[in-house]
Amino acid sequence: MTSRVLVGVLSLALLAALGWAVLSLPLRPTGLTAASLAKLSESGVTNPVTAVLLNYRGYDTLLEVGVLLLAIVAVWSLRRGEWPASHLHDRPLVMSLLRVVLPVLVLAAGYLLWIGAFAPGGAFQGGALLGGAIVLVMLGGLARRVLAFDRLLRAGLVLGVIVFAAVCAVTMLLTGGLLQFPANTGGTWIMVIESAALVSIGLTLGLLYFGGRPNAHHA
Amino acid sequence: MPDADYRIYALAGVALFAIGFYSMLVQAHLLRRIMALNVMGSGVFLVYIALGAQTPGPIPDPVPHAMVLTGIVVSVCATGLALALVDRVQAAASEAEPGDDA
Amino acid sequence: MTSAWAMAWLILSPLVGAALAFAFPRLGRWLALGTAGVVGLAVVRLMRLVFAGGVQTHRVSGWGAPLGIELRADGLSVLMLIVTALIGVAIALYSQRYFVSGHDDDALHRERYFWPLFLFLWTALNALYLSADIFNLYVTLEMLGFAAVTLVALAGTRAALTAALRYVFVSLSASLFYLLGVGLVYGQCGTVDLPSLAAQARPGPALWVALALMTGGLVAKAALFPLHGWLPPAHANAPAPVSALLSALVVKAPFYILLRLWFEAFPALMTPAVAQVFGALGAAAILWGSVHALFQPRLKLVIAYSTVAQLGYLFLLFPLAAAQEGGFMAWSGGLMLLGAHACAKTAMFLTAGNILHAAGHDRIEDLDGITHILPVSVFAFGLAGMSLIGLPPSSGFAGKWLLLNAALAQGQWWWVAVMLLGSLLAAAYIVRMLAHAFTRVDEPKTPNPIPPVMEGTALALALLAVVLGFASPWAAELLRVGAPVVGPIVMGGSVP
Amino acid sequence: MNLQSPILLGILLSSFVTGLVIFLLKEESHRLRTWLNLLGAGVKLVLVAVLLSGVYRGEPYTFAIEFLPGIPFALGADANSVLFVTLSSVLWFCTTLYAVGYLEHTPHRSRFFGFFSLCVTATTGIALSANLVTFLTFYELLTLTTYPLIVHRGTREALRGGKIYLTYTLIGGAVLLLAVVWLHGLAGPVVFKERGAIQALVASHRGELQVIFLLFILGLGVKAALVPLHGWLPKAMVAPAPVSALLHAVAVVKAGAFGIVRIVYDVYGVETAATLGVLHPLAVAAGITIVYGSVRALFQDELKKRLAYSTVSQVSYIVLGAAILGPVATIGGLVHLVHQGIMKITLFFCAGNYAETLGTHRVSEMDGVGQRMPLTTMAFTVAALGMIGVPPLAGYVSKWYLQKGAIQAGEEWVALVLGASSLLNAAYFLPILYRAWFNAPPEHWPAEHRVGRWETNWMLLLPPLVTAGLVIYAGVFAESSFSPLTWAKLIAAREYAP
Repeated sequence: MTSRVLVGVLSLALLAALGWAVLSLPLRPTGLTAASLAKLSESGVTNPVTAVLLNYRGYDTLLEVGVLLLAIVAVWSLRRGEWPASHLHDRPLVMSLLRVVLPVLVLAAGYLLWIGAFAPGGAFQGGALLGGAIVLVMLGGLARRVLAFDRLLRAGLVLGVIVFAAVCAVTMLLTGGLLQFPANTGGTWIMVIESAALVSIGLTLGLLYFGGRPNAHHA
Repeated sequence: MPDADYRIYALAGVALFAIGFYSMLVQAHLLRRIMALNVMGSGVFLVYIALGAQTPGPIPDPVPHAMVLTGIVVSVCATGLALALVDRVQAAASEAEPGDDA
Repeated sequence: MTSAWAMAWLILSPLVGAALAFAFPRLGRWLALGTAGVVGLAVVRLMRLVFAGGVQTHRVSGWGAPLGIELRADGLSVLMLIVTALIGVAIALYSQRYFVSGHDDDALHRERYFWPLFLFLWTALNALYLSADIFNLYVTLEMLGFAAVTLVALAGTRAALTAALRYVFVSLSASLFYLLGVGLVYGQCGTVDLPSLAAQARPGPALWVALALMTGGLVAKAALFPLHGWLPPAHANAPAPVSALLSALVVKAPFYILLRLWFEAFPALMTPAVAQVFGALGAAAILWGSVHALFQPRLKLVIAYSTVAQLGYLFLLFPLAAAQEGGFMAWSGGLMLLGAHACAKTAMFLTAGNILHAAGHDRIEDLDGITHILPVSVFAFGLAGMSLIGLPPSSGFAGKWLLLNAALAQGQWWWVAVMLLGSLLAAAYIVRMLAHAFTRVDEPKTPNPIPPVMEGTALALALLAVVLGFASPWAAELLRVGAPVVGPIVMGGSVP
Repeated sequence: MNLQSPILLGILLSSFVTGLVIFLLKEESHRLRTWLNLLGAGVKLVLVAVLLSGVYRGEPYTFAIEFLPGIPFALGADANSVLFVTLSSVLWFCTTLYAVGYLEHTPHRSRFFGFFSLCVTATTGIALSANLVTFLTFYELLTLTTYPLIVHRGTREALRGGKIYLTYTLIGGAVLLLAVVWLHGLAGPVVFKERGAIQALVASHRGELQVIFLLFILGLGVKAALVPLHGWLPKAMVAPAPVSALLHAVAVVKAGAFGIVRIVYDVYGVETAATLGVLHPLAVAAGITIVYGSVRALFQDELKKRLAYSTVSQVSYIVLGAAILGPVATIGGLVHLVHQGIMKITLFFCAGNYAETLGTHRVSEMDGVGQRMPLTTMAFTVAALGMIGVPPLAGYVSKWYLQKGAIQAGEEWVALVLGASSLLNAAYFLPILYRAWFNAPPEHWPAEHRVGRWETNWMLLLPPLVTAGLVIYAGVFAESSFSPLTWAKLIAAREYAP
């Protein structure tokens, strides 16, 4: 009990300090809005957030795609995924629902990917949808169908990192700079990266939900 | 919008952070502690968004937004990892973890 | 190879290696060896460039700070990269045999997942030491933390899993503290570029709190007393090569970021009081860790607590390098100590691994006569211990020599006392192990045969920990490149 | 790095490489190991002989590589180094031969002889160090390499002895390190230099220099077994006899004494030290140690213990010589560095022979050993009489010079100390000689086993006879052109301003 009180006091102190700090922040933060908008035309996309993500700070995103892959590696190394298999002929509704929803989700994911260049959206948003689609499939009891192709899954999971790295290498050969795209080709490269990332992100999120390595002989 | 605005969100953010921190320390149940971590994270993201909100022009500062996107992805991974680990630990421990109210 | 390419190789080759090692599990060990080779070459190249052309900067995507991210390699970065490469290569070799010792499914599983995780760890470290952007550092920190935690859990024992769980909560919440700090810094200064922060930074509530948050998080990750509680169980229960990675490299990364923050980004906030507090915590860590190491029943626990103590020495760098006179001596001394500890501690954990492998346990009381079974490993342990105690001519001695010189030059004699006491305590817990090793046993147990490479790597690193003492002038020259502190490297008036 | 420097390196490597190779040898390869040992010792002897003549002609020997920033790892050879290096390499040769015979058919000989060689490497390194940091390096290496020798038997008692030894020496080492660092802070890199290297600082840093000197003495006094820092020495007696010989005559104790000589003469400079007023306290400490050691020796029944306390007493003669201002006392101290070595090693060899051949460990068991082992006992007698200071043996020479030097320096009390010590020496050695020669031997010894044609294994017999011969030579031919005394005079001539 005393520990709770202690922690409470500690947290309040933390809160006080944080509040003090926040209130002392400048009213008009000298952010990077102006800079990022100024360079937007050169970035190859018109959506500033995407420009930051894939161009200005594209290097963050490279590592982030790595973190995603690492997460799935970690989870797979930690435990076997278990999933109660159910027989679909018990649940016709689910199947018909999936028939409708899955294509829509995939399509929407693709759309978000494409629109990301101009408006809010992008690989992560699209990937989230894709992941959602996979989750649905699993809820539908089709986990085994998804997890049957171990090789394919692994390939899809590493696709993002591999393509991203490849783009790094190629553009570096062209321009001599890491993630430095040749003039006016930014959009293309970004699209290549994002498409690959979309697949990996979608798979990763979906399989994180499954929460473990696919079990070869899993009931 | 009025000058003080964005700081209110920031204050809300740090409040979330402190709340999350508190329960991360006091909660015994591992699932709750993971949720507490997520609350802390959301607080941090809110602060970032708030910082992005206050700019001269009509368009918010995209840099913190992008950072938040990165942060969110990382925290999703963190949550997945933590959950898997917790489950593995509980599987290893024959008896249920203390405070387990399943 | 330009510095840009060298940096790219350093970051991309382990990353791609990790991805491929996951996609093609059978190739893991070979990919690790290949990566080790590439990284080694790239590090050497980068070192040459830094010696020749001073600090190397690369603007990723060609924007440059503050909008873009910059990679930066000065003497400190290169030193850290070299240490990482040395240990990385050693672990890549050692693990070739370590992880196939058992042939059951679990052993296979561990072997399959060790390689990608190990390569992710290496990616994170290389990226971390090259980054000059405090938000980018957050991403690398998380990658590092995930890999480290999972590697601990890889042991699969209940103890290891519990330790990993504790570790993951510390690591994740610490990261969030750091991230919030970064946010506040951005709000205050409008940039996250490390070198240009010093110019923007005006001491005020926001920065003080921001720095406090980041420091708190990093100190927890670096297991500085009193936030060291998670370290001993994690380091002691992980598989031997993982323990080595954690003790030698992982805990050094947050310490490195602390140096960058306090000495380069916000020197204005580095008041004597702050420096003394760091030093006091370091001193407490030295004494606390050493004393606990003395009473641990298991060898790996001894080594883990010794890590707690040795990390304390690193934090003595703050009060000693912050002072004007002899600042650079302390700076290079502390960082040499870091390298020395990395080699020595790796050698020790690998030795412990060999002992576990050969004897089936690491209970010190039952290690009587282990010299007859593993002479090479015990010899390696002794050499590593020599460097840990700080006996000449080891690299540990070189580091302590410079720290002691600086402390006496600045009249901060209390750190001198702590350092000498720490050395004696280190001697005590190392001799405790050696005494058992030398004890005569009438019927030596027949050990499990141990692959030569496992004893060889341990011995090689131990020898390195000793002979690197002779490299100290070279290290000082390297650290001089872009060092945030100034001053001579030799003390004392010359005598007629 | 000039042409002579390879010799310095060679002197170190001759035993270092030997040691490393021996580690790799199989336990069984007995003959090969023996030959390697003797070869290494032989090569070292030859090189040392070359060095000796070179230094006598005044040739410079230097070797340096980069070590710490601004401080090289430097070897050199001045008269002082040669005195010590000659002693240690000659005695090492004898001890190696002795150890081979002594350890026959015991386990872990590769380990033993490996560390044995490293131990001597460290000792010669101490002798040849050209600056303080190099000296410190070898000094600590000596500590480490002797530990495995002391605990070699692996018994509980041996391990306890080793633990005590390390506790003393490592703490001493830490104090020494502090002194070295501190002095470097004041003076910059300190290079050994005849008549001292820090005169320039006396005016400005008098107080600090005094404290540093005290720290030096405390640090080095542990190995030199100055009272009250001597506690480890009797405990370390659990080691095998050859190791005891090494500890007492060749390596450890000598390293401490030699270190004090270095500090007084080549770091501070004896005249400078005198002006700092640090010599007199040192002399007093030495005097106390001399008397205390002798008194304790009187009451030891275990032979090795008695010899150990005798060492405590005798080594302080060297310190005493260094602590008294004036060339004559200096000569006395330095020459005793050699004389104590050859006398004490003889005694330990003999003690080992008694223990090995007859199983007698205690003085009270030594009745009539002279009749059973005449040659050994003769050697023992020579050395013991030398210790007492009976002319014309080695010990007499040292004591005579110390006596004279003390009188010259106006320190009459030293004369009393020396007189008392000599009486005590007689009191604890003569009874042994009496028992050995004139008492009737028991009908059977505690644990007798015959080996070889002579009274014992020839490898055990030869070394003490040789060293006993040296004891006589060093006394009788003290004034000859090739004797420890002559060399000591040479050093003294260089250490005092003309």
